Order: sequence, then structure tokens, then C-alpha cells
Amino acid sequence: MTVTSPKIVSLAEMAARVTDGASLALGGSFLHRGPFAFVRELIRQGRRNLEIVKQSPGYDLDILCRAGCVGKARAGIVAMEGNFGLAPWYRRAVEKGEIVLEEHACMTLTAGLRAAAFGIPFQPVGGVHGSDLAALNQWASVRDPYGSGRDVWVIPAIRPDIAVIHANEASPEGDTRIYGTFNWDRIMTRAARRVFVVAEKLEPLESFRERPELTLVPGFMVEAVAVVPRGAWPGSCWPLYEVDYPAVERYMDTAGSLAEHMAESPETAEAAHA
Amino acid sequence: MTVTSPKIVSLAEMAARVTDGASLALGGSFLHRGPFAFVRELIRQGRRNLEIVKQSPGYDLDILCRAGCVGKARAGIVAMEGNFGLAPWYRRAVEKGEIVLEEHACMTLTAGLRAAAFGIPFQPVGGVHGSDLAALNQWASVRDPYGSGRDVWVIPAIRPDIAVIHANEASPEGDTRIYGTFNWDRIMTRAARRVFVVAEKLEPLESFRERPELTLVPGFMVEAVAVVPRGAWPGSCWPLYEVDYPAVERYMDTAGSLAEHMAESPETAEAAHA
Amino acid sequence: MPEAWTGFSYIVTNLARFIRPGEVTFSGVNSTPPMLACLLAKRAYDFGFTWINVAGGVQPTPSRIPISSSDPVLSEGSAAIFANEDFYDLCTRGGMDLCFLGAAQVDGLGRTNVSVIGDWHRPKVRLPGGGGGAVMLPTARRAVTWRTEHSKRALVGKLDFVTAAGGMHGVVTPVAVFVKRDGRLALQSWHPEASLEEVRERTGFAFDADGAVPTAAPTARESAALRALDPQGRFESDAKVALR
Amino acid sequence: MPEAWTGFSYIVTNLARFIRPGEVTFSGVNSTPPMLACLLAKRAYDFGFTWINVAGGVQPTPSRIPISSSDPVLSEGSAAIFANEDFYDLCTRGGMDLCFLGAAQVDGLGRTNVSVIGDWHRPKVRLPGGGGGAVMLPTARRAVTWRTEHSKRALVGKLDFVTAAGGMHGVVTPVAVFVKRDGRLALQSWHPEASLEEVRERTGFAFDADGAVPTAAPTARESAALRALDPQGRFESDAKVALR
Repeated sequence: MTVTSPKIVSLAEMAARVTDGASLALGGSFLHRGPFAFVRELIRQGRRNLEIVKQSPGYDLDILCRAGCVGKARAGIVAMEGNFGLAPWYRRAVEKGEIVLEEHACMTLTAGLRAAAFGIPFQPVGGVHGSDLAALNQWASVRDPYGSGRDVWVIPAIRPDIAVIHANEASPEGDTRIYGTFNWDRIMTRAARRVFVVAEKLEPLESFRERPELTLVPGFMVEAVAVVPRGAWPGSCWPLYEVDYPAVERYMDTAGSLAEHMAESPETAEAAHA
Repeated sequence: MTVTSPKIVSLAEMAARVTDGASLALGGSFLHRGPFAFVRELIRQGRRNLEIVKQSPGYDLDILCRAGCVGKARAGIVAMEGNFGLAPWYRRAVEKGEIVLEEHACMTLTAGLRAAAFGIPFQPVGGVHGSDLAALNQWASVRDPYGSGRDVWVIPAIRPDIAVIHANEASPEGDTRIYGTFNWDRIMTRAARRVFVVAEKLEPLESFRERPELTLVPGFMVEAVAVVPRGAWPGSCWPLYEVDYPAVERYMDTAGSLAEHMAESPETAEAAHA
Repeated sequence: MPEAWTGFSYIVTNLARFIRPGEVTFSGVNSTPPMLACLLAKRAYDFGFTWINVAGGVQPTPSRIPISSSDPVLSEGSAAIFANEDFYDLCTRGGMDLCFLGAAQVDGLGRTNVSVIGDWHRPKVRLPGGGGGAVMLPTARRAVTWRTEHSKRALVGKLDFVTAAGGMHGVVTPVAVFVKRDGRLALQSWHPEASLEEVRERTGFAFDADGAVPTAAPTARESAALRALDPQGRFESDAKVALR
Repeated sequence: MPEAWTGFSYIVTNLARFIRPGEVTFSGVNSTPPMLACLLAKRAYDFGFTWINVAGGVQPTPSRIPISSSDPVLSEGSAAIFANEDFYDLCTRGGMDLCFLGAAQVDGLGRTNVSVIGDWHRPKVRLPGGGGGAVMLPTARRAVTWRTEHSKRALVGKLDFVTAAGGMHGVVTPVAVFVKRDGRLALQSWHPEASLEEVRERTGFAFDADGAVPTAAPTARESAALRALDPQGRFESDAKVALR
């Protein structure tokens, strides 16, 4: 589908809108439906000192650490997952003190995003009692003013500059659909100041109008759309493709180089053909 | 579609599970997609002292007041809407002190439902500053413990006993779909202890499995489903039918009786044919 | 020769004139004039804006104009359903540029009462209640309300109850358009068949009228748009708006 | 003659035995053994239960068993997508009966560390981090964890960091099944090829073993279910579980 719309931009143009030091919420979870082509483009453009906000990052945060793009990570659980275990370059960056880590439970990070999405300075969250994370992050607890005697932990608002999500389909106006779980993408797109969508493909607006209940993000909230087929590689994008496990293995092989891995990416192949 | 499932019950059976004094969250908004057949069945069964929780009730709260079933209303805005203006029997019940009103803004009521849905004792909400509603309801304000200097109003949890929603389609397992806006039904089904669904029709489970992204309420959260075609009468159920304005006019006519109005209902006609 | 205003066209059109290019503009329940104002602006003005509404619609193209301003037909043609929690959150986090909100009474600070006439605990008239106001009025970038009656019981010196405060940018009545200036409602323009004196006389609060002028007549496109939206005058007749 | 346990079958099957009829049971990320336990329970037990998972699945019927326990194939066949906010909220409001949660270290109180080995600020090993634990462990009705290694560095006297506390109902290792009793983990049963003494020797915390017995052998249905789920022994080989 060839469409011109002011919202449709190239991957390079989209990544160029991110400044050094920006705070980015990245969609998906672990090796699934992450905006991985976008993350690689940030690396190509040499972005530095980024703040990455994501409940369960993996490949994305790891490769950004590997390329030296990260200043701070605010995350719940970081791993390659599958059968790959820890995220090696992320792990090294934290162990060497090269990046600042704000360690969350997935739901405390979400509470911070909810506070931003709801326009309130803090958000209470269930649980957390007895966890050292509260003292570590200097979270406050608030006594229920309605007399239940309950204390609840409250998380300060987390408002990323940009949420970047990888979606199955977008309209030329930015309306966005995801199949299968949308993970935490909904709250990210509500919490961030700006929303970028990398989509597997464009679908005509008419298709969205036929079943508007399927639209996760309405177009007016979306600043830019880049169309990158297989852009979640080497991860999965349900139901289109699965994790490319051999590619992840090659990525994990410390004998291999980052450049070799980057050269394998679908967006590189695409550019070579263009 | 004839299906037997332990979740599928008659409207009478569903209403019989509501005890006097129960707190009910009712779905839809004003004259649109309300569980009106269910409400009429509560009247037929002579339920008393109900607490009605709904951001924008209209016909449902009004007819329950007319029949003397209500003890308390927790509501944001109550009107017949359309071109009908105020809800007359509700208005009289409040003015005569026959029912207790807890007046909310729609979003403060929602904040209370969010607190229940999130498992926290209270929920901060944006706005409310300068409104007499805060003092009226003795809402507390909390200073942001993270030093922004902002005070935010917090609403205590509101956990209805049962959320009753009117939906387009349900599966025999209770999975529920709504077309067009779902209003506040999503948060109601998360906040309440139990969920009842009145559906226009049953659809096979297979249809839900083909497009699970359209399911608003997963079946495991739903206790009971009653199938009542045109059950939102005299209101609308998009895209199946519009508001029956002449019927609402007859309802509003003080010369008419409640019995006459009830006799017009589709579930009465259905029962007469059965 | 420019067309004359009716009370109804005056309200709908002047509400529409608050809509600005590129903005996110919301119309809610019990809000026929703002619903029509949004539809009018889509037809009569050259700029684009994002109309969202209480029926979950985002840039909808309804096949009919409903009596109820929350009718689900107002999401017809929409590419998304942006339901109640979503548009409220958008507002409280600062993403709602213009919000149309109803009111029974408005005071000189632009605060509103939609709760009660008389004492809240011993009401003379129980009104619909809180609705969107208490949350949206203080958090929308701009909020605009209207009254179909311009009188001292609608535009009051003292509200019977303050349902919502803060943020009211504009008020439209059958004879006047107010905008907030330095924290109080100031007269921006008056119906050309009324006068500044008449507006003062019929208003319960004192207001600044510096720079106020007679309201510019409806443009041909505004008039044509409203006629197209209400060809039988059904909405005009339902609204029962009189100049006096 | 009953089948013998392997370390792998011992963990998966004993996790499955924590699942109860009619309950809502959740499996998460980085959680292959619980994923297999839920699938095993569906095949091997006669009762029904609601399996929800981190991939948004509700009673899914995945066409293949994925390597990643958060693979979206785990929502295949589901009649709804119950995404992350939804299942966390379900848990914090008290609607999650059984929650499987990962752990690197577990102490005698059933608290967990998934954050760090060494000092948090000067980590020897940076572990994956908080994840679901801090919120789910105190709010789920019951939580159960597992370790593929039974040692004093996994079952510790003192956690390097308390990532999550409260609520841990059960712990399964290659040689033991613990359940919480009077606020502390107590031994429920041990691998028949191990012994109470061996379990004590390899555990970093003291525990009560009153009533503990050798673990009942896998039933024919349990064994058949696990074989059907892992016909090539791929998961068993990936998991690298050794008795000692």
C-alpha cells in the first residue's frame, strides 16, 4: 500500500527525532514485539545517554548498552528470556557502573506510568510490603486517610518523553492495532509525551473504521509511523513471525561483533535493496 | 443458538441472586446500553434498599426509584438525557429524602472503582480543586510526598457487590463483547466482586477465540450470563437498535403507570410467547 | 447582507468559534449545542481539529445527528473507540485543549453549579449533578459552557453550590459571549439585537466589558452548516432558546 | 511399579501439584517449569482450573510449546487477551489464587531475591531484577517458586537483597518440596532418592520437617503428560536439572 501522510516517516527520520538524553518507553516484552529495528537505528545514529523505561526489556536494552547508548534504565526485569538467561551487556554495564539502574517491580513502574497517564503526582500500588526496593528507591508510603489503617506504597509519576511501540498495523493517520497481548504498550502510550509507532504494515483507514474496537492507540495521539516489516527481529511479532533463535544465539556469541549482528537485520537488507 | 452452560441463567434467576441492600454497578450510560431488562426484573422481584453505583445513570436509576427499590445512589450525573432533561422519579426521591445520594464527578466515582480494581485503599484523581463536592463527601487531600508541592484529592475504594452490564455478545463461558463505546463497563467489571452479563445473544466460544482482542471481559470473571434480546430497551444497543423515544415519552408521562410501562418491555413479550 | 442570528444559532455558532486549528476538542453528555458546534466547525471552517466525544468517537462521521449527545452513533466512522476512562485521563494529564461542559449556574469567576438549586441537603431542585465538571474544568486547557437562558438565575452572583471551579475560558448565552480575563468572566461580544446595558441588566455578576463589541454575524458557511445539520429545525425547536 | 523421578520431572510435576480445582493460576516470564506445570495439570488432572499467563492467554490451547514462557503463542486459542495491567490488578485486588514466581535466592521465611548477588550498589552478579515478585508475592493468595538447584546459595540463611516478601506458599527444588507453615518454610516431602538429612545439609536455612515424607512417585498420567509436552526432552535438556 503506497500512501502519503505527514505522519509516515522513515525509520531514520523517526530515530532522528530522539535527542541525546531523551527518556524512551519501549513497547513489547523480552523477545516479543519490541521496537527493535528502531533501537538499532538509534545505535546507527550514535544516540547517547538515553533513559530506557520498560517493565521487561531484554534484547533492546542489552544492545543499547552494548553500543554505549544508555545512561539510565528504569526497569522491572531484564533478561534475554527464552533459554538465554541474563542480558550480558546490560549486566556488565550495571556491574561496572556504566549505567544507572532504577530497579522496579513491573507493577511499580506501571504505577509511575499510571500517575503520568492519569495526571496525578503519584500512584498507590498494591504489595511492595517487605521489599528492599522501597528503601532503595526512597518510595514513600501513605496511610489510608479513610481510616482502614492500611499503609500503601506510592510511586512518583514516570513520564517518558516518547513511547515507541512496535505494532502489527497502523493507518496513515496513526491508528494502531496489535494482535495478541499488547503487554504494557497501552499505558506507555498514555503516559508518554509523544508516541511513535513502528508498524509491520499500513492498513487503510477504512479497515480501522470497520472495527474501531480493535484500535489500541487512536491516531491523534500518534506523532509518527514508520513501516518496517519484520522490524521486531530477532524477536517475534505475533502472529506473523516467531523469535529467530539462531540469530539471538549469534548475537549472544561474544566472538561475534555488534556490526555483524546489525548487518543481519531486516531493515539493513531492505535498505540494500532500495 | 441453543447451548447449555452452567453460566447461562434466566433473567429471573440472575436477578434472584441479588439480595436486598446489595451494591450494584450498572453498565452503559444514560439511555445507551444499560442493563434495563435486568433492572425491571429487580422491580418485579420487589428488591429493596439497593445501592446503585453508576457514573451516568438515567432510566435505570429513575425506574428503580419509581418502584421504591433504591436506598442509595452513588452517581456522577443523573438525567434521562436526549431531550428529556431531568430524571423525574429520581429527582423526587432525592428531594424528599427517600434515598441517600453520594454525588460524584464521573471521574471521582471512577477513581473509587479504580482503587477497588487495583487493590488499593484510595485513588488520587486529577482536578476537584475548588469543588464543594470534596467537603460534601469528606474527601481527603494528600500532599505529594515527592516534593512537587502539589496536593491531590484521593477517593476511597468503591467495591460494588455486583457489576451488571448489558453486552452485544457473550460466549457460553461468559466472554463478553461490546461494540462501540464500552463506557465505564470495563472498570466496573474489574472493581466489583461479581460480574453478571446480560447479552443480546450468545456467540460460540470459537468466535471469541478467533479475535480475542475484542473481548472486554474474559469468561472466568463472569459468574452468570442471561440472554435477553432488546434487553437495553427503551434505550439503545449499538449497532442493533436505537433509543425507542416514544416508549421513553410514555414512561415519562406521569399519567401513565409503571405497570403499563413494564408491560411494554421486550422481556415481557418474550415471556408471553414462551 | 449578513444573516440574522436566532438564539439557537447564536449559541451553537459561538460555541463553534471557540474551536481552534489542530486542537483536541471534546463534547459530552447532555450537550446538544456543543455536539452541533463541533459538527458545524467541521463543515464551516477550513482548519482541521480532532473531535472526540463521550460516545467514544474520534473524528467520527455519524450518519445521522442524534437527539442524545451521547448516542453511540457519534462513534460511527471513528477509527478508534476512545472510551470514558481514556478521554478523562487525557484531560487530567493536560492533553485536552478544549472541553465543552454543561452548567445550570455560572458565576463571575466562571465556576459552575450543576448539582442543586437551594441547599444541597434540602434541595429545591435536585439537578443532574457533578458530571465531568469537577475534574475536567480545572484540568482542561480551556473549557467552555453555555446557557440557553440569560438571566440572573443562570448567571449568578453566588452559586447555590460550587460543583466545579477553575479553567472556564468561555460562556455563551443567547445574547452574550464571555471569556475569562484576569481570573473573571469578561464580556467579549453581545448579540447585535441586544445591548451592553441589557446584558448587564440580565447578568447576576459584575463583569468587565472593555473592548466588547456586537457579535459578528454568522458567515454564510456557518449558517449553511447549521441548516444542513438541522434541516427541519428539530434541534432548534427542542432547544427552545429565546433571545429574551 | 511407579516411575522414577528425574530432577526435571520432579520440579515440573511438584509445581503442578500445587494447582487446585477451580482456581485462577498464573504463569509468568522466565518461567518454563510453571508453564509446563500448568500444561501438565490440564492433561493429567481431572479437575478444571483457569490458567492465565503473561502472554495474555486465558485458557489457551497453544499449538506448540514455546521455549519462551512469555511467547505470544501462549495466548493462542484464548477467548480473551488479559494483558499485563489486567492480571496484575487481578492479583493486587485478591483475585489471583496461585501465582508462580521466579527466584534466585529464597530464605526460610519464603522471601526472595531476584535482584543481585553481592551488594546492590556494587553487584557481583546483576540479576534480572524485581519483576512480578514485590507486588505479586504479598498479594497473591498463594505463590509458589522453584529452583533448579538445591544448595545453600539458592536456599539461603540470609538474602543478599529482599526483592519480595510475604505470601510464599511453596518452594520446589530437585530434591524437596517446602510449604509455608506458621510463617516459615517447612519440608513437606523429599525426593525418594535423597533423604531428610541430605535436604538439611544442602539447605541454608533451618526448617521444620514434622510430617515430611518421601515425595509420592509420579502417577502414570503425570508422566505421560510430561512426555507428551516434551517428547524430545528438549526442555529437560535446556533446564539442566541434576539431583546433585
